[in-house]
Amino acid sequence: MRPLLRLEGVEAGYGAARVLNGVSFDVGAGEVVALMGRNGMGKTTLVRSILGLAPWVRGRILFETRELRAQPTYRIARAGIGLVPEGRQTFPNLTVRENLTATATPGRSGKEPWTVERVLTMFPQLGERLRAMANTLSGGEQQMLAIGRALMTNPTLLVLDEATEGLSPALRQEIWACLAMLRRQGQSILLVDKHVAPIRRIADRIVILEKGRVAWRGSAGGLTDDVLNRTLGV
Amino acid sequence: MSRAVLLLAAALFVVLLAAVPAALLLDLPYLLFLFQQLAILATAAVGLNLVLGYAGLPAFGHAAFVGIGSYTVGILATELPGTLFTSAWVQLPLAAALAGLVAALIGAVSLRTRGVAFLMITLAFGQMLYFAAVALERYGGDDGMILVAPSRLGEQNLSRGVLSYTISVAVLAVALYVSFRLMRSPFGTVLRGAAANERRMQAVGVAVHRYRIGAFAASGALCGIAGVLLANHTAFISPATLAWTRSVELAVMVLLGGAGTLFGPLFGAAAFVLLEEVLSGVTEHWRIVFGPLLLLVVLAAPGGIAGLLGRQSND
Amino acid sequence: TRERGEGVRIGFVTTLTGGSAAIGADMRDAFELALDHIGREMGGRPVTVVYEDDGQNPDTGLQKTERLVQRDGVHFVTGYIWSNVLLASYRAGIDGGAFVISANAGPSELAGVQCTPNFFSTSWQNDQTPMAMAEVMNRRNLTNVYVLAPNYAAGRNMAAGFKRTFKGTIAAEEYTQWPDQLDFAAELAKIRAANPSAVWFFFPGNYGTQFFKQYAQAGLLGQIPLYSTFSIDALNLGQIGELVAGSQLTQHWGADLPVAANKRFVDGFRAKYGRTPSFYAAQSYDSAMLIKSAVDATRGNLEDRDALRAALERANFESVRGTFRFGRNHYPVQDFHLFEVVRASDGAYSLKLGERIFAAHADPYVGDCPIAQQAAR
Amino acid sequence: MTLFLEQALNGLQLGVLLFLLSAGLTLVFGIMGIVNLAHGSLYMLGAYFAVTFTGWTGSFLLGALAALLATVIVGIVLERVAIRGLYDRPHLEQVLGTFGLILFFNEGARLVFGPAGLSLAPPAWLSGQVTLLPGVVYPSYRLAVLVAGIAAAGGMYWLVARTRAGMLLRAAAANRNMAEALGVNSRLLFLAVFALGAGLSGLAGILAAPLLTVRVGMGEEVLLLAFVVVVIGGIGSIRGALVAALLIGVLDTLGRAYLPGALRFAFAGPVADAVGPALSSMLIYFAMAVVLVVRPRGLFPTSARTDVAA
Amino acid sequence: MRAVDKAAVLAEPLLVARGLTKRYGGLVANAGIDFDLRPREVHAVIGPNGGGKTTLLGQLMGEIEPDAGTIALTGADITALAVPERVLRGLARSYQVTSVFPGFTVLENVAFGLRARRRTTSRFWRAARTGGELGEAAAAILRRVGLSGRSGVDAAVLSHGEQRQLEIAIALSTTPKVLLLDEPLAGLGVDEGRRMVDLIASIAGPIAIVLVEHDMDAVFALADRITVLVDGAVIASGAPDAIRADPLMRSAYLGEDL
Ligand SMILES: Nc1ncnc2c1ncn2[C@@H]1O[C@H](COP(=O)(O)OP(=O)(O)OP(=O)(O)O)[C@@H](O)[C@H]1O
Ligand SMILES: Nc1ncnc2c1ncn2[C@@H]1O[C@H](COP(=O)(O)OP(=O)(O)OP(=O)(O)O)[C@@H](O)[C@H]1O
Ligand SMILES: [Mg+2]
Ligand SMILES: [Mg+2]
Repeated sequence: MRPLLRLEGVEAGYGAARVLNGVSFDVGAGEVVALMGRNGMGKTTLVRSILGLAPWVRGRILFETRELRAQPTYRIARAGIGLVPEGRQTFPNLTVRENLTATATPGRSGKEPWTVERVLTMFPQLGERLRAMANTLSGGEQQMLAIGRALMTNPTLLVLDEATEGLSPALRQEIWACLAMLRRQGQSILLVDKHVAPIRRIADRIVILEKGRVAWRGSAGGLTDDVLNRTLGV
Repeated sequence: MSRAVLLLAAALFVVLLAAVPAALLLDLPYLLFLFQQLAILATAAVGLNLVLGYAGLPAFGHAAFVGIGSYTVGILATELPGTLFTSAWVQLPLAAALAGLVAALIGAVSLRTRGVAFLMITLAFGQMLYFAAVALERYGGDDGMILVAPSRLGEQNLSRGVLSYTISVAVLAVALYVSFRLMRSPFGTVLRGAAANERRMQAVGVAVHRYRIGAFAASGALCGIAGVLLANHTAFISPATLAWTRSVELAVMVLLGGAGTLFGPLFGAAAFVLLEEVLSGVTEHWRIVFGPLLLLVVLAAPGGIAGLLGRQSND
Repeated sequence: TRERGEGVRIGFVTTLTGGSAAIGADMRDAFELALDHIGREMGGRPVTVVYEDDGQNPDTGLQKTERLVQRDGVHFVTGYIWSNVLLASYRAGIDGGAFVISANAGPSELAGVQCTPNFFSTSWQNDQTPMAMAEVMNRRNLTNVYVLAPNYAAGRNMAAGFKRTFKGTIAAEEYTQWPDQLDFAAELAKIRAANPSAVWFFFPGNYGTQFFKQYAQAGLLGQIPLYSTFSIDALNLGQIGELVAGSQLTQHWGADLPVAANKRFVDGFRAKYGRTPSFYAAQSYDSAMLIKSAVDATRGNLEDRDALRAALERANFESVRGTFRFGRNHYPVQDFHLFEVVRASDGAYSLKLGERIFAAHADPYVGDCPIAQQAAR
Repeated sequence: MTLFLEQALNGLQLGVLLFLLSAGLTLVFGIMGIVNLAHGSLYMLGAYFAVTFTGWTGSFLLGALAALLATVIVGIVLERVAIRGLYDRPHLEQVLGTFGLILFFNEGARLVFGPAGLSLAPPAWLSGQVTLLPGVVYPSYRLAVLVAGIAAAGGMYWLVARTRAGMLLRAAAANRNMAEALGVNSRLLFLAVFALGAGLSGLAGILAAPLLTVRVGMGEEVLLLAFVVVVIGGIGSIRGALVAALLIGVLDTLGRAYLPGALRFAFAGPVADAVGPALSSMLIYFAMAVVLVVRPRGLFPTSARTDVAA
Repeated sequence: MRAVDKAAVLAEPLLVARGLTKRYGGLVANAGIDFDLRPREVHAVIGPNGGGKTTLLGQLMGEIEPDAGTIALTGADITALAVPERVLRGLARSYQVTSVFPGFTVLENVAFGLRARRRTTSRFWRAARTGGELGEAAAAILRRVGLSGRSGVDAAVLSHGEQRQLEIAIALSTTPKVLLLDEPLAGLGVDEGRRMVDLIASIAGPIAIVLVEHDMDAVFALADRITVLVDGAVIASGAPDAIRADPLMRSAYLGEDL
């Protein structure tokens, strides 16, 4: 299978500080890859590197057939990458509906496109608050909004950075169910999360980062307690 | 604080002091006039920096506090000539107290707002004081007034000459020292910490508002003192001293030198005054060079001159 | 300690930037023309002039004056458009050992009790020109006049001068914000409502232009006659000539005053700069000539200040306004004339000299001035 | 009564002019977060261009159109050269940088257009007066300004509040990186908005040119007023800017019309004459201070919550 | 019945809220909440997103002004007190989103609270020292949260987990009697989360804690009592086991991955 996203020896950092020390892995089309690691190991930096948001990046990042590095962020996004960023980052001065529609892009053929209605069936709670400014939402509501917003760009590759953070257990489960459903529909996903059990259930492959390097990589089945203990301290 | 910053500050003071013998020996009275103006403006900028730089509050009405200092001298000289009230020993503390008090009041009201609204409300208060000065018909109204009696200092006075010059430089040094003490004291760290995270500062039990009003008062008082010196220096007091463009110029000095750094205001005032002097000597169109120069500083050297000379940890 | 080299050094403080820069430019150009005419020489010495911009700001004017006397060691400081700039600066000039010669600003302060030996004016005292205008209006038996002036010292002086002489009733007095009033709509509406028989006003330079335009747009132009002072001059006539054609004003000088010195000045100015000089320019030209007359009289001796002062007081030069002498307070005693805006055959507008309103008129403050006139030597 | 009506109309007209000025400012300053002191310079340039181009073309409409275009082009160049570098900077640094721009534009205008003030006549078909009501005669040009301003206000409101471009703009202004990460070309967007703001400011200058003397420094006179309007209205709120502009226009005009008279009741003539204009100048600043004290975030604040947002 | 209840409560608890109400337009974020915290207790507040938990903490802390209701701390009414005054009476909180002092070292971050507590923040002439007794106190707090090695580092460059630890340290620096924690585990990895649970357990006891958290493992590990907020109202309150057993809870909030 031709990889959708390919990282080759990616290095990145802030100022002089290097955070990523040569990371390589692929995300295949239709595949769900989970990125794990302790705090501060570089997961978010990696996500930012893909989207051209890290201050500096070296190495190769290929999406479909395009080299992403040195492209402006908006082009990367328009190439079909939808981001749910760490820390939600909803647009505070837009209403919930505007947050969803402002950056929405029409769906690519072959998949059921995401619309406001479809997002609301997943997060009915947002429906009650469609006209509220995003900055009045609770933390969890903002998280839902961030997910909905990324889906509304109908991305080829959905990238979620700690998308279940701050969600209630029930809602968290719904998110996992939704991701599982997306996977069944052939959506490619790169996700960063700390919840081992659901990741085991839905990820095809898992990459674990440690100090900016890939410490372990393999199929979900191969993620033994031993590995977990060694890399995540679980 | 970086070495380069210290060196430059020391060099500036050496130049300020060396100007006295130089002016006397080489017969360059204008040098003293110019440098005294620099020292006075730098003192006001040091005052403004307490609020604008350290406390991170974009105050744009500080020319009014300088004006309060100036009008204090002017009005006392007109109303109570020959009394105790024309003594510098009375006028300086009185002007400082008055300007500090008005600053505290304005601060207390303005601090209800944040950010750009704060900027505008301080500017609005500055404008109100400006128009109040214009309405002082008895003291020249829009025309301003000539200072008939400079502040007395024993047998001498603050109007002109080496004594007045030396005092202005000394006041600048004291202002810098006060700023230094204030800002590394617990009070100062609270101000800087509140600039970094106001809500958190409240939540560790500090009533930020009060400290900021205190900073306003101190800053207004320094500006008031600068105003006393300025009135004596120019022997003329007019509403133009309180104009909003003056407030902006003061802020530009602070920012040009490096807001929130000890010596930034000094550097900024020096750069501003000297550049204006030199460039305007070359061409009357000097602003066409000076303006883009300011822009360039912002684009190329965030943190102003002090920033250019090396980042310092927190002051 | 101010003797440095041979030449006569003159400082010229005026407004070269901002909204009123045109006035400053006119004054500077006239001063340069005067220097051309006198061969850049006074009393056998070369003349150097340093022009400084006051930005229409008293503080800046003071600083520049300070710079002129202290750094450049000038013997004379002249220029000064604005009363407040002059008031801020003249002490510094005099204390710095220079003679201060205002070429425009004429505040009442320096004409009365505060008059001072080393200050001279080649223009007029603020009250005089409006007094002449009031005299004209008296002669026409106008009553119920609306008075309008900006709220700053010159504006108040002018209004005071007008009211001192005007005998009719005053419909209303209005003082507008200065210097930043954008719009006169509120005042114009009030004028329309008051329906006076005439309006007298003073708005200098650009403000005058603005007022005339809005007056015309409000449809008042044909309805209520306008009498103005210092609001129409060679600088704005090109812009508003059409609006103010036929309108009358008083002035101490006009480009068509039939005086030999004036012809030389006006022709020279037109030839050199391709435009008609304003009264600001005329005063500036005169100030150069005045200085020359004094330096010539002392044969270039700049040290004998009493002699210089006495020579200045004699004003022994050919003024562009004809006869010219100083009063005790060192303000001119001069004629005032009526002028009318006319359209020439080439379509350009100009000021045409009319009758003389005042002859050898002295300002009303001169009596308060304690200076005793020195005996003419 | 008719006088009051006329004064109120004068106030509205001034308000509309102020709105045009502050509409551009609200876009650039309220929404994009740029404190652009040089906003007034664009107003000045618009006026200068209008005089120049009307002179060249002989037609006010053509001249105005060309002037608008020219101001927009200046805006575009300005954004690329200077403003772009200021987006991610603290407000204070923006103040410093754009203060430099004021100096540059003022001096540049003086060099290019000369030191003398310039004047522009309104087109012949607008130089008369209309009788609105018996006894209320109003200059047609001022009426035209009123109409043009209201049209621009409507357009702006529609653009920012109702269109996707407006949404994207607000999104990008709040969080540029995030907007980019969702496919928004924020550079282009900001450029377009800045140009639009410049155009609005230029339009205000063009419309004001026949009323005023066009001269260096006219920008700073109105800059403060425009900032006052934006802040009173609530930063970033078009609706707020409209309401505040009208409020300030009416307040200023009525203050000038009635305050001195009212003061004369209370004080002796000369005192009232001196205090009146000063007090009416102070009036709008006083109004702003009062509004901000009562409603620290302006009349139409955009609400905010800080305890959970990153 | 109610009066008796109230009397009993007033005698005992540290923190008592009665009828706390907060509306935003039509939305009722807190609808007449009665809440209390007893000495030595960890009282968890859970509930779906938007249930009103953060709003409740905000009102307890004084950052959000209640539309109705009263709050008392150790028997004294504090409803009208501003945030700093409440802090000086023993309240402290952490935030859902990390809220530290960037640009200041970790040690200085903690020193702010210590000085406020010692009421030395208004000293304006002597230098603010971070040595001596104050330094030792700060070091002790940093040791407690596991940040000893990082005391000289700028808080802005700490990793997310470390910032969460610092967040707790800052809250502890005011020597609170009552600590309000808003999702202290948010953003922490499994390992770091576990350490945070240990940390909270270690400070609990002398300090009574209100814990808002979505991580149920942590909640059940730490809580002595649990209150459930849904749509701004308390729908259940009681011992952890009772809450866990509540079938309504399971379906409505906890989901199945318990
Ligand atoms: N803006 C920044 N400037 C400097 N250093 C940074 C910045 N952002 C992150 N870092 C550092 O980069 C390293 C990696 O951070 P990153 O956010 O990528 O980690 P992470 O794996 O996503 O952690 P977490 O699970 O806490 O989100 C950390 O050591 C962090 O301190
Ligand atoms: N300033 C505000 N303006 C309008 N609505 C608000 C405001 N603050 C909170 N709300 C609303 O009040 C409700 C409760 O918010 P709160 O933050 O207390 O929830 P929470 O229980 O902490 O949720 P989460 O678990 O997601 O953090 C939410 O629906 C939120 O949108
Ligand atoms: Mg991360
Ligand atoms: Mg919450």
